[in-house]
Amino acid sequence: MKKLINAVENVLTEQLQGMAAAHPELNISLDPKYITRVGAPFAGKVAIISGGGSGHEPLHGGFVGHGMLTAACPGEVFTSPTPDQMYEAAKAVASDAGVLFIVKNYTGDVLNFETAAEMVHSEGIKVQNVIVDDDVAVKDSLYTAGRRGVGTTVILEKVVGAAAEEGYGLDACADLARKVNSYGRSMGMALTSCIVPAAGKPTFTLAEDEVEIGIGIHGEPGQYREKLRPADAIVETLALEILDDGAYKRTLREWDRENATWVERDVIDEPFKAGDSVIALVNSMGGTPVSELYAVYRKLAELCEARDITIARKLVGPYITSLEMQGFSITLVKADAEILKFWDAPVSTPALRWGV
Amino acid sequence: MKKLINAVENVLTEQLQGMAAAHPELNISLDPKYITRVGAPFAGKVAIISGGGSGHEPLHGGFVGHGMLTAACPGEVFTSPTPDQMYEAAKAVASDAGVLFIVKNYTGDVLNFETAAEMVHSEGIKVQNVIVDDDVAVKDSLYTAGRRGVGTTVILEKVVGAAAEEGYGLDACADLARKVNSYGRSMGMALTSCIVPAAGKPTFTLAEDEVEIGIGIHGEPGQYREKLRPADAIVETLALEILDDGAYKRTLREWDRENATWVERDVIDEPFKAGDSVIALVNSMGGTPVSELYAVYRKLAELCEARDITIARKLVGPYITSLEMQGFSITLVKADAEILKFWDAPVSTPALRWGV
Amino acid sequence: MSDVITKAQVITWLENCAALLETQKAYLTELDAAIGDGDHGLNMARGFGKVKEKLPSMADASIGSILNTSGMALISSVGGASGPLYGTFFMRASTAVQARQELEPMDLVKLMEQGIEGVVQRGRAEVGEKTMLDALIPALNALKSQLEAGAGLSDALDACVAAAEAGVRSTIPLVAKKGRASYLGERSVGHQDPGATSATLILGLLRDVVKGSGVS
Amino acid sequence: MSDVITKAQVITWLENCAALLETQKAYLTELDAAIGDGDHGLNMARGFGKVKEKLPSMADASIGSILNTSGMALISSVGGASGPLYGTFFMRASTAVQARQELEPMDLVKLMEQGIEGVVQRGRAEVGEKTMLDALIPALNALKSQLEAGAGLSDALDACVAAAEAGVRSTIPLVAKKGRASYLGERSVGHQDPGATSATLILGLLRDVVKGSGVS
Ligand SMILES: Nc1ncnc2c1ncn2[C@@H]1O[C@H](COP(=O)(O)OP(=O)(O)O)[C@@H](O)[C@H]1O
Ligand SMILES: Nc1ncnc2c1ncn2[C@@H]1O[C@H](COP(=O)(O)OP(=O)(O)O)[C@@H](O)[C@H]1O
Ligand SMILES: [Mg+2]
Ligand SMILES: [Mg+2]
Ligand SMILES: [Mg+2]
Ligand SMILES: [Mg+2]
Repeated sequence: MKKLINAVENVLTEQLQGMAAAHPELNISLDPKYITRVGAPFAGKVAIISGGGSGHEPLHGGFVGHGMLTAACPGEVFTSPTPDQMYEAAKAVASDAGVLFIVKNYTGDVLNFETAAEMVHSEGIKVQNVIVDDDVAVKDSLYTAGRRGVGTTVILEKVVGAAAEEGYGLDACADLARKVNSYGRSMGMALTSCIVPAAGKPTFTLAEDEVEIGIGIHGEPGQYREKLRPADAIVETLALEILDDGAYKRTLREWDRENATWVERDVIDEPFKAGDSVIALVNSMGGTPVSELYAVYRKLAELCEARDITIARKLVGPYITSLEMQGFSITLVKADAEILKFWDAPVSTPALRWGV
Repeated sequence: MKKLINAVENVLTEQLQGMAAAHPELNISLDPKYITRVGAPFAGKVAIISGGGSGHEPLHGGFVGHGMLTAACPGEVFTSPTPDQMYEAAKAVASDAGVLFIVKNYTGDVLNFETAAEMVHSEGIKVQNVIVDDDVAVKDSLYTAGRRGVGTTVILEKVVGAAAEEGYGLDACADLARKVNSYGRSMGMALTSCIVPAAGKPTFTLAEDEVEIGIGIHGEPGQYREKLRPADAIVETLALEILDDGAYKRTLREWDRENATWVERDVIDEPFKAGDSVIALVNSMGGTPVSELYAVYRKLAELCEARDITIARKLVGPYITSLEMQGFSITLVKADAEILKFWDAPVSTPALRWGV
Repeated sequence: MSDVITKAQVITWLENCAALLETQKAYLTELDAAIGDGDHGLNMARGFGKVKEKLPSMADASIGSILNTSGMALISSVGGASGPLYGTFFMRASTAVQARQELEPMDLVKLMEQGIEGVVQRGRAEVGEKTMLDALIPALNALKSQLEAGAGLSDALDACVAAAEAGVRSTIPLVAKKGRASYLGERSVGHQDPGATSATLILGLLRDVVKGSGVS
Repeated sequence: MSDVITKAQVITWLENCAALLETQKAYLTELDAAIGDGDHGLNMARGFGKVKEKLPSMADASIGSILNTSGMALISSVGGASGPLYGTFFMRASTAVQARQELEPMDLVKLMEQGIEGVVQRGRAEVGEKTMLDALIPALNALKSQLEAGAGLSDALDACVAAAEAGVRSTIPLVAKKGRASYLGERSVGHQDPGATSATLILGLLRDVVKGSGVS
């Protein structure tokens, strides 16, 4: 294992220390681990908190700042954070306007955030959870834990963070988050595996001419393995899975603040259709350089155009990664006027910055 | 070779097509290859043009835009561009205020830009070249082609681009560029090699426990090879080479516009000293994720602090890369008030954006 | 042995859990690597390590309070899917026994019932989906029906553990429908569920302590 | 053979350069891989390929114009260090012969003198620094002194090429002080310079054409 690390046990702590040194505009707690904006809580503004396993940087810590997240909770590498992290982060940044938890749909993340929501609620803080489940590589939700939360998370955090900055209340933020999730679909592939520092060896192995299609973001096995094909062919496979995905129906569990209980909500994501505008994210899994992402973007733009889908905004780079894995993912989020307005709003975080 | 490419011959063209599709604010010519800002020439403003081999993305094309480069000329992968590229780019973007060529110190780049300067001059366009030579891994200039141009280029392009935007004339821009170069030092290392698409195999091979110290940005051999050590120890080696580097003296060749001839200029870079403020760049060679860069930043900040050197601004990420190579480089540029002012000025390019 | 479980036995049981999960770390992690992300052993060892750290300060506390503190320690240190599930199990179990200093056999049934109810509420899984419930629910059913049929605690616990062990084996041919393993679909068949395995190890240690064969 | 070089011979020479550099691509690239970046063969083949493309349209042009066009083609297609150097060589050489339709022996000397002067001005290298100049300068000196001593063009060109070949071999023990190879310092010793090698191949083809042994 060749990595820029010292002792394996300290990887996460030392990376957070480096982040703290580089970003005085962030407060970083090491025990429990959470990252907050200096100056929080902000009176009257909903605090947006996200979190998940580490190894996906810049997600989520790199998105803490003006116009995006108020706090992030990093778990161990590829392991969901624990409820005390969300609980302490929420206590540190919650205003009267309450706290929105953005949760990627993995059993571990979902359950730990649910536990945290109960704890935060019992402190008298208004709290709401929303789930991101956008990975079309997972086909059904009847026989699985449901679609994983991947690239749409980045776009959701930007859009909802801007809405909170502008003064949207907790319910409005949650509704907007639900909409962005419902409008978003993603799919990813790997050219190489990655090495979790604590494991010290690659999570899986691919032959020199093999790729893995339909991966998540934890080096977990994908849908299938195949021979390396030209970039255009791979992009077409992923993009068409997204563009042609039918209506996706499942039940999500959300916190009912009134009754302090969990309720189930049936949710249907409608397919993309001609005439839609989208925000596109062409994302590196960590080890793929931006030059190759542009080759991906080229084909994606062509495919969208052929279906009369307009890419209104785009982001090309490493935003939700799997350590040093080579590969990419595509995310498309249907964008209406409200979403575009908040996408364009100023943001100032370590990984995303414009307008300020 | 596992890359997201189609045919090897089309790699560069297709990546540029993708860039063009993603960035309507750029004009991209494919023959000869150059990237310009839409709207150029800008009356009264010096046009800043850089270029070099491809494979270092986002350098330089990703830095074309408001407040940074007016044009960039990408050569083949790791090969300097040819003079007709600079010549056409200059003709496309030059205003009456003239053109500044930013040239990294490699024989190929230097000679091709010199040829281009003569061609551009003979078109009646005011042109000046400035050299970036900041790689402390190259010790002398008497017995070599001199220090290579590496990370300082990124900071120089930002600072001088902002000055041009604010209306600095050609001589003032050139003077500022010379100052930034003189104030900047860099050094890099590789954990892995990279594969030039046309070659199809790694440029060099490192054992699973070996790293290469003092590399340039083309996968060329470095100063020496050694066993992998903890990140802190590697960072210390690189940072101390930079921080403790003595005065560096050499002769640079610059265009004399008055006499339409080349003149030699003796240049001395003074060492860093206690009390200095710096802009720090912790750069990924392409395949190293930002999380590991933060571990590097942590130690770098500690070493700077111990020497009473203040990191006034910083940039952490992939900015001047060698394809998918894993590794990092450190750049420190002494920052005075003028440099900081232009560093903080608004910039809007594919790879660097703030304030707009 | 008598037919009650003392507070000292509860404490010994939890200590033994920490010790055994440490030695079984690699085994559980290997099971998880096959159909999950290969951290279940690490997660459980870390969690019960934290539980063990809390025990010395619990000498004067009630059994309910010990279980509650253990659950909180698990929740705040395990992470992943199993952390909130095991944590919830212990915290809910604690509400069934509250301030008690020793447990009657039927208290154990109530404790497990409430704990399992918490796991079901949190994880929304049911028997047959290849999770820890495939061990826990048959174990509870066996314990309860033996006691109701008049068996002693010791025999009832033997039946309970035997049912858990059968439950673990029953997970092998199952297709996972919950947790990470569910993404594998048919490819999860042929592998034993790690969470069901750790649950069975924990129940086995309870039986051993109650029967006096557990290390103190 | 007569003692002049005709325009047709110049064109044949350039065509032959394109053909030979294509076949020697791998060899030159291999030399460059040892102490540079392994592209010299690719660069030269690409460059002279472009020169060849221009030749048909040059049938009615002067020798000076042919050389100038060739130099420009090299400059705009080779890149790297060798592009502007070879390009400058040809463009400067063209100014020595201008509108001529055939060359006297001493024209060839002037042509090489001016070309080499251009290379030196652009690249600021001198003999002994392990560059193309280590072939070009001895070659020029041999050509000139032979002609001045009264030798015929054919013999003088034989001496010229022999000197270039000796010059190439002389680069092997040298430490590179210019170009990419200079970063290797002592590690550049023991390797033959690719640029000196390509220069020698090109001079050899000129000799062959003049002596009538070159393919037309
Ligand atoms: N919804 C669920 N209900 C009950 N148990 C579950 C559920 N999801 C997962 N599990 C259990 O959790 C175990 C995995 O735990 P662990 O590996 O520690 O967490 P993670 O899957 O987050 O890495 C599985 O073997 C299974 O027994
Ligand atoms: N300053 C110089 N003067 C003369 N020749 C040079 C100089 N620098 C390099 N060369 C020649 O250029 C050759 C390398 O050319 P090439 O590989 O095509 O370009 P690059 O080094 O840019 O990849 C060297 O072998 C050497 O002969
Ligand atoms: Mg896990
Ligand atoms: Mg080259
Ligand atoms: Mg697991
Ligand atoms: Mg070369």
